[in-house]
Amino acid sequence: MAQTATLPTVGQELPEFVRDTGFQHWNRYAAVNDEFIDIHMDDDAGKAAGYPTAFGMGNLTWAYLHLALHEWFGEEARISHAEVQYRSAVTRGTQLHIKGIVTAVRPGEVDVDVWAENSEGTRLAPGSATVHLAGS
Amino acid sequence: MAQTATLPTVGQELPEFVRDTGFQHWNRYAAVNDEFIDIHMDDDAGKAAGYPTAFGMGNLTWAYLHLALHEWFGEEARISHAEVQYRSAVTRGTQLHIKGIVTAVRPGEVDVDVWAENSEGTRLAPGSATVHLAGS
Amino acid sequence: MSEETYISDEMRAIVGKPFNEAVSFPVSRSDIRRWAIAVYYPEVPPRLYWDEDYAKASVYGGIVAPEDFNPFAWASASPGMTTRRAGFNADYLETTFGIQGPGLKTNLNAGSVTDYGSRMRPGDVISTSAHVLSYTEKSGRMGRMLITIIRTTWTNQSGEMVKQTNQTAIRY
Amino acid sequence: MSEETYISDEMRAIVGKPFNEAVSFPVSRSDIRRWAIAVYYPEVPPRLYWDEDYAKASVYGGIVAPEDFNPFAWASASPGMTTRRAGFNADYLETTFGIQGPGLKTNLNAGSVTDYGSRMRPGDVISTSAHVLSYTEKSGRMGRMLITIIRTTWTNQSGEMVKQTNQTAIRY
Repeated sequence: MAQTATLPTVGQELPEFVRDTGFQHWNRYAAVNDEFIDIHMDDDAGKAAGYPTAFGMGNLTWAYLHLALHEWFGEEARISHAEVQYRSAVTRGTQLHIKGIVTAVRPGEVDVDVWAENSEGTRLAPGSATVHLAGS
Repeated sequence: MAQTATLPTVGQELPEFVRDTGFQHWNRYAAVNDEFIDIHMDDDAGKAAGYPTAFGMGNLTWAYLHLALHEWFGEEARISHAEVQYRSAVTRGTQLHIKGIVTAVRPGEVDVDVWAENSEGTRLAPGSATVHLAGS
Repeated sequence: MSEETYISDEMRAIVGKPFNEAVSFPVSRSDIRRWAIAVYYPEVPPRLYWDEDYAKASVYGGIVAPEDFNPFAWASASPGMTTRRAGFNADYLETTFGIQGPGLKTNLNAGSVTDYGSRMRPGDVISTSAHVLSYTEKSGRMGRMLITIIRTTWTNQSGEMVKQTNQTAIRY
Repeated sequence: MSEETYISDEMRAIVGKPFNEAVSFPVSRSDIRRWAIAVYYPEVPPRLYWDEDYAKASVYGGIVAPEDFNPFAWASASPGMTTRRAGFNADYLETTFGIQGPGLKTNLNAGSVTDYGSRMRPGDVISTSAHVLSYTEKSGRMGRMLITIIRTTWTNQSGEMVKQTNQTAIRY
């Protein structure tokens, strides 16, 4: 996996990482995390809970934030801290855009804001992370 | 698991084995068999294929026939041959009744008809099997 | 032989030729345990499939997999990791051989006939090979139908037959 | 302190007390491989998660699990196999302690804060323990809400911290 060729700088925007969403994604995640919950696999259950469709797992958004961090900083980068708030449901068909911006740079280590937003630019899950860069 | 206390006899009806069906069952089966196919996890896809809902995997009905055979003849019984025809889809909410009847008895071995039917008594998946009885 | 047929000369030529050859990753206890949980859901699966102490005392002398367990699910050691296919191609079989299929819309799994040999166990490495046993045609409710029987054989690392399945697909 | 509260004396008494203690089955290569396939879908996952030769040459010296991998999925060695829970109980936490919960209808996973330590690897046996860090209340759009923070710590067989998570649940 590619690593940033140059050192990150504060304010740097990281390339967005995009994922479609739906039962193909959610049921594979349920498969490995044993998260077989009706609201995640049945539109009727999603509607009963007040949403227009079934919706994705917060834990899967969490996974995507980690994928993006490795996409940006390489597979040998070490994520030492990560946090997220789940603000809005990822309903069926939402395209997730995982975006990031560097907020601090220390020797061998960066802080980033990392979040998932929909195609309308609404932040569904804001978060942040600290990453130790590989080889440092 | 209980084994039949007495030797099976030709014509003997075996106790039915019942399973509800739906996404809880199908998505767990998809999880282990990597069978993430839209017609099995999305009512819209089932409808597009001409069915009233999503429907279950033939392979899962196959699994249930095997479960029933071990329920009847014990977990140490050896299934040497099994066959099935998938005649009708197992749509969402169908209750499956796995039934069996002994068709032949040889020393240490039985042939059975084993099938899945719905609550209306329609055979959705007729099959048969040869089972070597444990300890023989 | 009728003039109209779905079965081309190219298709006749692949009958008996191996395809879908694969070697599994070693079967793990976790794979067997999860398989059993899934097919027994909502019941607790028998200990034979997840409790080594229990299984040791059984005639099997250790954990075995359910007969219908699939060691090729998710990924196989050979061929290696591939992207997931999106959608379904009813001509999948012919496409595998690089020939043109009949281009029919619907492909149904009509059933299977299976002989079982050795049970699969944790650590087993299973090899598989398939071939087309026959292409035939038949007229039914849906008009002319193409019936394909595919024979798949699984063998364990000791060369023992694990299972042999004739699977029937109906296309129309 | 307001007269009206969701937080009973019984609930206050469980703060800090361990629950959900569990020991995983050994992490298998298959579990890691499937996890990676699932979260990277539809892309092919990085070789680090499934190709031992590749992983050996990396700084990790072998296959590691993704940070967010869950070794307790499906079943754990201790407590053993249980039946699957059907439906969802918003008072799950209090029920675990045998006390009465607030009986609220909705329970949302509001987010988490995680520190990571040692990476998980094939063969690892992970232990977990959780406790309630705090119960607080807040007024919001949905009226009075109960906010529960649960801290969960995972430790590997060498006693190294694998991760520590503070997870926030909102009930109303």
